[in-house]
Amino acid sequence: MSLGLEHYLVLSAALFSIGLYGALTKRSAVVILMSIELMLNATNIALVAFSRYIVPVLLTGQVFTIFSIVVAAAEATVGLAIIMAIYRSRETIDTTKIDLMKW
Amino acid sequence: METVIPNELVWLIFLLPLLSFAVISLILRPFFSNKPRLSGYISISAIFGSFILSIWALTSILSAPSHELAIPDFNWLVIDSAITIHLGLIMDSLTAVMLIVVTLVSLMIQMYSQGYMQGDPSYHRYYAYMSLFTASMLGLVMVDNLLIMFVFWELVGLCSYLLIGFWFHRPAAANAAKKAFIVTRIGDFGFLAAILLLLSKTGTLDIAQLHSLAIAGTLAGTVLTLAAIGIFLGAVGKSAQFPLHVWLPDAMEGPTPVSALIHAATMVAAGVFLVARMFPLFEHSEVALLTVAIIGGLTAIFAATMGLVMTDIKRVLAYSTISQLGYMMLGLGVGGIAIGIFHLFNHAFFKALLFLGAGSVSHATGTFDMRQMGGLRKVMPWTYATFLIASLSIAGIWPLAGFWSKDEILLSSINNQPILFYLAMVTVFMTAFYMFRVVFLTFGGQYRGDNSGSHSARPHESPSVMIMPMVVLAVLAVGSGWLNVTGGFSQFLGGGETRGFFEGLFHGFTHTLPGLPIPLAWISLILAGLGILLAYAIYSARWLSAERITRLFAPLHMLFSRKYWFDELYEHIIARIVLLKGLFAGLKFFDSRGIDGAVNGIARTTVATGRVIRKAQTGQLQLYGMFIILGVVAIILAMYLSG
Amino acid sequence: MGLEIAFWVLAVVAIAAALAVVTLRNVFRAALSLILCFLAVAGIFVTLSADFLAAVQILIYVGAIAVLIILAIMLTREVERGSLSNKLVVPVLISAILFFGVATFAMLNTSWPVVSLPPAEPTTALLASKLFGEDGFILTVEIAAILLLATIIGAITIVREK
Amino acid sequence: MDFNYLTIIIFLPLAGAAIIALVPGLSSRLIRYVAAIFTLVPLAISLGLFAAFDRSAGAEVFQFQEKVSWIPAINANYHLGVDGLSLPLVVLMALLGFLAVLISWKINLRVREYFAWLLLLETSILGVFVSLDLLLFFIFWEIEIIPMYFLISIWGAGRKEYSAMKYVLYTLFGGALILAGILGLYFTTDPHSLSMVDIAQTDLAPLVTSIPLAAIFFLLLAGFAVKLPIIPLHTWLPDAHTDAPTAVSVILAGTLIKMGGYAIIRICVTIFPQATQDYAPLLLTLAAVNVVYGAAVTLKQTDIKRLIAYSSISHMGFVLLGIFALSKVSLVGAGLQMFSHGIITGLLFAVAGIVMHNTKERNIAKLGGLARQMPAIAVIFTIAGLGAMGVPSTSGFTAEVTIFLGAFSSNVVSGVPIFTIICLLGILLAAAYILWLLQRVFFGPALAKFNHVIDADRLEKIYCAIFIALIFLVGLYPMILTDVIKTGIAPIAALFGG
Amino acid sequence: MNLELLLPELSLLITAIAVIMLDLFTERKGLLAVVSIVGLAIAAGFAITMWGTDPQAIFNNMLAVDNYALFFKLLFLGIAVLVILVSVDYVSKFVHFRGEYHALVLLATLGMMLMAAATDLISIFVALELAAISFYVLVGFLKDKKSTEASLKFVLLGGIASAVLLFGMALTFGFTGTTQLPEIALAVHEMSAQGLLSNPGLILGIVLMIAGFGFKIAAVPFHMWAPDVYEGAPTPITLYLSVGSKVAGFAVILRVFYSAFALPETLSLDWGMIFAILGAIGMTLGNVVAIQQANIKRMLAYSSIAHAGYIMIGLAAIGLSIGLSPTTDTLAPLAQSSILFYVVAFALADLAAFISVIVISGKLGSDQISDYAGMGKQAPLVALALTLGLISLIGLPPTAGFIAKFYIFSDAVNNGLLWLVIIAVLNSAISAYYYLRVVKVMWLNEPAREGKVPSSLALRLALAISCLGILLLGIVPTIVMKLAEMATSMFGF
Repeated sequence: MSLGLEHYLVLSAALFSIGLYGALTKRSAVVILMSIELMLNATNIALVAFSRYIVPVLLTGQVFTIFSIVVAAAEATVGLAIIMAIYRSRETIDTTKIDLMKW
Repeated sequence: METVIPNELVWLIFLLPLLSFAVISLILRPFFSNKPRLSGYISISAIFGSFILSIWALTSILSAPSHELAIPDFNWLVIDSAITIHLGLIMDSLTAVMLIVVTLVSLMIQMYSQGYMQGDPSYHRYYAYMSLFTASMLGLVMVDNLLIMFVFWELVGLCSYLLIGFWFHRPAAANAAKKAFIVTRIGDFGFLAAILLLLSKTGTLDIAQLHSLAIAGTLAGTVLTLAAIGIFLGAVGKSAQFPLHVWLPDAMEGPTPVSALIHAATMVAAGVFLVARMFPLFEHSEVALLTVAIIGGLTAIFAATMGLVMTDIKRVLAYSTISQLGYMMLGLGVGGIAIGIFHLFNHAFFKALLFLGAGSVSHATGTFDMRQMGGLRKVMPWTYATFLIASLSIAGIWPLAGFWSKDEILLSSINNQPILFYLAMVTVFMTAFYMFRVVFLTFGGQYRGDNSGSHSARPHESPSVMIMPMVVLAVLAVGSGWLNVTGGFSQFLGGGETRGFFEGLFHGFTHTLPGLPIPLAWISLILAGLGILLAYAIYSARWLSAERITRLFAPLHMLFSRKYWFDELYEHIIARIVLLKGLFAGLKFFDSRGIDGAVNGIARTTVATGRVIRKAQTGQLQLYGMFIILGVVAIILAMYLSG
Repeated sequence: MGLEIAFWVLAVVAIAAALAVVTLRNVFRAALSLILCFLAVAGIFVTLSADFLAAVQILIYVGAIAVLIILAIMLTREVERGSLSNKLVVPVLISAILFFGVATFAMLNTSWPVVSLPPAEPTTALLASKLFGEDGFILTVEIAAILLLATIIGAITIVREK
Repeated sequence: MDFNYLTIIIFLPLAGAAIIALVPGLSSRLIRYVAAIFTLVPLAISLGLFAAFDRSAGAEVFQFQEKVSWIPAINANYHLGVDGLSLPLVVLMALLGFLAVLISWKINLRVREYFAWLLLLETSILGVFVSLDLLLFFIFWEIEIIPMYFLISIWGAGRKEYSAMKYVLYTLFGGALILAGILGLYFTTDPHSLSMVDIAQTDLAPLVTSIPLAAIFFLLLAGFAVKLPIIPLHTWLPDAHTDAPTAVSVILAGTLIKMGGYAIIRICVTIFPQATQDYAPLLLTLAAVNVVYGAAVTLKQTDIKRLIAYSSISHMGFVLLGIFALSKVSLVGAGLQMFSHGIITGLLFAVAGIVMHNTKERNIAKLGGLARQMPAIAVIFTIAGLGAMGVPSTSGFTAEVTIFLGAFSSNVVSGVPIFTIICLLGILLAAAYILWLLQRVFFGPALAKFNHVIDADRLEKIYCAIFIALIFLVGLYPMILTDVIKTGIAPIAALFGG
Repeated sequence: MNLELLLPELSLLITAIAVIMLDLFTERKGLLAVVSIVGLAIAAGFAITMWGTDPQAIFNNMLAVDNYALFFKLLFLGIAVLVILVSVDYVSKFVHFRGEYHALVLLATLGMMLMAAATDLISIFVALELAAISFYVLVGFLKDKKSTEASLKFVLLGGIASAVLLFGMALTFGFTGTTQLPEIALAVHEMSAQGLLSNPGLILGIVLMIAGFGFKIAAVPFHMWAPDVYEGAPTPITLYLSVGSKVAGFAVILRVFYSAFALPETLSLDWGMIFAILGAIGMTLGNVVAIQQANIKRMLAYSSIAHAGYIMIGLAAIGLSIGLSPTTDTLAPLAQSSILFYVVAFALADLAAFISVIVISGKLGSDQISDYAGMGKQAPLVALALTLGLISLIGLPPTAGFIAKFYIFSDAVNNGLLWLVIIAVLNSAISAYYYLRVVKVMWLNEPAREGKVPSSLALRLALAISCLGILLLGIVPTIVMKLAEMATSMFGF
């Protein structure tokens, strides 16, 4: 089986799932943010792969990816800023302890 | 009075007392409360007017062809072609007789009440109710439509309720009133059911039309029987027949004139009247007619047994009334309208008189307990004399009124229902016994009452305003029976043959019926005489000790004096235990715990569900994230599982 | 063939690095693994003939995002505390595996409309015209710019003291 | 047509409510007078309409119609009109609205709000009776919830908040089903219509979509059954009645629950004759259960208002019997019974309210002998009680007997005589509980603790007299109503060959 | 370039920048609100002039200018005006960042407006993120514990949701080879011959997009962020999230699913059923849990989850209506305007409720329902407004909420969703329980403290507008219905 779209897709799914796992299990807000970046990266792989195999000359997927990267950067920035703010008010960024509001 | 009574005046017979009721309750009571006498005068004048008009109506009917006047009617409830209920009057011989009875007795009793009720704080109310009752009773006997009759039927019941409970502050009176209403309503249930049945099968409730349908045979079979029995059930309730007799003795809690009018002479007789009114229906249903006769005959003896042992004078009279009503039913069942109604007619006078006498006695002694009386013959001669006449009359002593009608009933029953005849004969004996037990206990011997009691005055004769009506009634108790000596009364009511006055006077003593050794009149007279004699022996001459006899027949005495435990059965076992504490309490429990419990349970479950679900919202953001993914996976899986 | 080898190597590196990100207890090392993963992904982009994207990936992810993250780690003293897991490890693991299974199943069982055209190369000029050309994504670029504006305003607002 | 009488009748109370609520600085006294005036005028107009109503055989069924396009997108119209069925109920509501103001005269707590809500309540109930558009009907049906909630929960007694909420939730659940039913009905018609008049004249059977007609019928019926109430959907009623302020109890018993009966006739029976006929035995069974079960439970009540409330359930069973016996006479009887029960039970609640207000006692076991201390009240209560137990010459008798006569003779539904006979038991039991109540409360020896209790005052006597006069008017001359009601019933009965 | 068609957006952008600039130069911070409102009004003015013109696609089919988009744009602009009005008191408590606050509100509005107009997955994604980023910051604006916690939860979960959405978009793109909605529709339609369900990739993509968008609209089970974030956020922002962000989410969903995934009809049936079930679960869960809430903002959060469920009935009805009666050649014009009407009605009711909460809580310093005792006495008009808002949320006449429910339920019944409607109507009955509890506390309980509740002119104005709107829509709904119908019938792409 030669290298094809499916390989990339499965890779993408695997990375996505790993990121997901990280995002949902790690206590540190920063690590969660890192995991989310992983997920976005995984998606980017899928987008580029589709771009390569399905619309090889149009590059739509690559354009999409560029925007995705921009968004990822923006989210990371805002996310980290918020983490800073929360650290300032609570001295911790352990998400399991950030549960003032519940029920 | 040659001219026929005008229609408007016929209506007036019924409207006069009604008007009196309205005037008393709407004008006199609110605005003239310090002049109670006025209401008595108004009421009496009204009933007097009705009485005069009734006589005019009677003479008109006597001279009318087929003894009937046609009165145009009004629409009461008309719904297109689906239903038409007219408010109209039927003016025939039966009505005429009843009118006379009602107006006359009512007149007498209302006059008597002026004395009896003197000084009662609710004098206005008393006369208002009396007028309303008289109006309703007159309406009952006059209307030509079964449904409207039911209206008045209920109204007299209502008045009965109000008057029994007249002294509502006494729990016993309030209880008795309620009991009377509810028990008679059980009977009314049958009456109403019969009305529904008749309307649905015939489309009419007009009495004359129903008669002709029954006579023509259009209305027949099961429907007819069921309808007749339903109607009779109404009569059973109203006339206190077995097994719905229990309310009447308790009804004696009302003022005595009320007992005389409503619970002796008129309202309780309405049941008999009803059967008579609807007689063609009964006539064409053997089962129904037999039922009437059997229930009547049984009630007659059954009630008499209880009358034997009562110590309260009014209760004796109450059982006597039940017993006599049973006679009337028996008369209707075995002999027809004329015989039953004739006894009703006579009974109204002598029984009213008996009650008035009892009232007079209690007026003097302040009690109805015969053990507290005695020796009143000397201080109350008028009362004694009239009471004695009435007692002789009810005992069936020739030639007083009671003799005639009772003999006719016996005569008819021997032909049709021999068993009932023998029961009736026993009843004759008992009647004479318990009536004279009352006479001897009350008027004979020495006064046993307590002079120092609340009723401080010594026993004294009642005022003339009370005595006069009693005298009038006494005359009637003697003479009312003579109306049919010639058979004229029966003829008027559409039955029987006529004979000469003197022939009629001794007819019963000269004709021996097949199966009997001697003429019937002798037998009944002898039995009555024996009864009187026994009473004399025990209660006056004291040849026999009452106590010893009581001991001798202890179980029977117990049975009678506890009224066969019917009150206990109805009130305690059925009403209180089975229904109120059992079934109804069960239903209430089901309602509050079952249905409402389910409702609250659902509400609580919803709230509890919320309480559980919100626990998922732990505040842990990663859990929230997990639900996003699980949601996705679940949707995909669900889609694939459902295809 | 070289492409395949490159893919496999890069894929393994990417997955390993990703696993390291989510398993390492040392946050700082996890961040370094993340950079490694980003680099591997950049390599993957190269295998997909997306050279410009690979550059962007390195510039933005490694150059900007990762640096920011490391900065945040320093500032929040996360290194001392280490990267611990919460109580949801098992259910999340199951969920992730389920998701991976579902996604893989879906991807492998779909007939993607693959065309066997050679990819356009080099992509830089093409992308430029795509992004900024008359019939391209110029509007979206503008929106992205506004997005960044909002990000800057927001980040400043949030980070500065009250 | 030249004058929008019905609109004025409905919205005058609303205007009164707005004035009371929004004009600042009104004194309590003035508020009462405003409320009285804004209910008296609709009463006068409604009586005028009653007099002017064309009763002749060939007359239009719906009269005084008003129709304005309202939401064209869904073909909803502002469509009002009254027929013989609704007109008496409109009069009744207008009357009770006015009397409720009089009954509430002594309310001193938050007077402004109280009368505003009371008037709003009147508007909504009147609206239900005159709406000929399903959406409009439903809107009025639902609006009533809010004032009821406030009236019970603020001015009530006992567990008033629980009762108010229970009332609201029950009504909303009922309303929910009605809404679903109305929608189902709306989409069954083609072109889609919300007009009760048009839909009633359409044969729906050929138009059936995926929703069977019987399902729509039951959705609507279940919703209306909550209001009537039909057992087992009744448990809100005793609680609401028990804890509501007197005037609200009067309106609740008088007209609010009639909305259920009215709607069943107007919508369920008229629009779904086939389903009605098919399921009539079921409904008749429920009617019998309502009557007997309701009366049986009534007998065990110890709270004076709760007892009357349960008696209402029993009496509504008669309405149900009258409706689903499906004969013309029984339907007319049902209409009559709704009116009659309104005035009788209205009066019962009004007097019970006075008793409770004056004695500060509502437990029947603790009351007694009051006939001495409050003779006028005793007389009034007795008369109302007589009406409730169906004593002739009161409207209660006339109405019930009409239902019985009609139901027993109905040839539309088989087996109906049996149900009728069972329902007759209700009258018997009614006598038992009413007499028991009278005896326990008014008769027997006078109790010293009530020696200072005052009798009804002049105002109370006046409004009670109005009730009593009506009870006897309808009882003695029922045709004053039946002549009107039958014009409304005739086309409905015709659906069943009557 | 059709820049004139972007005038509303451009004027909003310019206003946002102007506000920040102004903030640097003026000490009269009150001006910021005025400028913002003027900017919004200008944008609205431009939008109104475009109403009714033929739909156009601009910027290489990135955006549509059609009545549908304009309808939502105007709605967002209107809501934004009210949000800024009600923020006046709130913002005055900040020392810094007032300009940023207003700018971010405006940018969020811009993002939502673009969401409503976007017709390309890429522009949708970017616009959505623009709104999202603005909201992340706004939620954390107070910088206290609750606010930052809310913000953190929002940003992290929002990130996950974005990734999920992006993954779904990627799969859709992969399956169709395009990101433009009309072309996706064509591709999907063409490929339907091969059996759509045998291609789980697309299905997964759609489901992931549902999840991503579902996060925005707080659809169960993607809703769990909502209560926490609503509670922690500054109340005007909570309000904006509830009535703005959510509505924008619906605007996108409606456009995406209607223009891209309508045919083949089995597909419509599928997503119709998904929305039906999610809606049923959502409304039930939202209502049942709302009963338990003691904090009014949290309660309103659950209430808005429930309302998302009701709105999804409309989506389900659309899916089923296409699925049950497909038109073969062209898509039938979107018949259902009920969703649009519903979101307007919901927005008005929620506005009234939240604005009242802002007023009352501003005085009390507490969001606990029990502290609302006696508000009927202390602030009768505000309490009345809150009551009206809650009644409208219950869906009782004569309020907008009633007509909206009637309208949306009628669509559902028309498409065989009677069961769903029955669940929904029963749910609205349940909801009465907790809404009325607030009413009860306000009107029945005695106040704990004495004193009047002050409210600024701006708040009163905002409150009056929303209350009037509720009644207007409840009694004469025709105007808005007409607009909604125009919006859906002029549905461009």
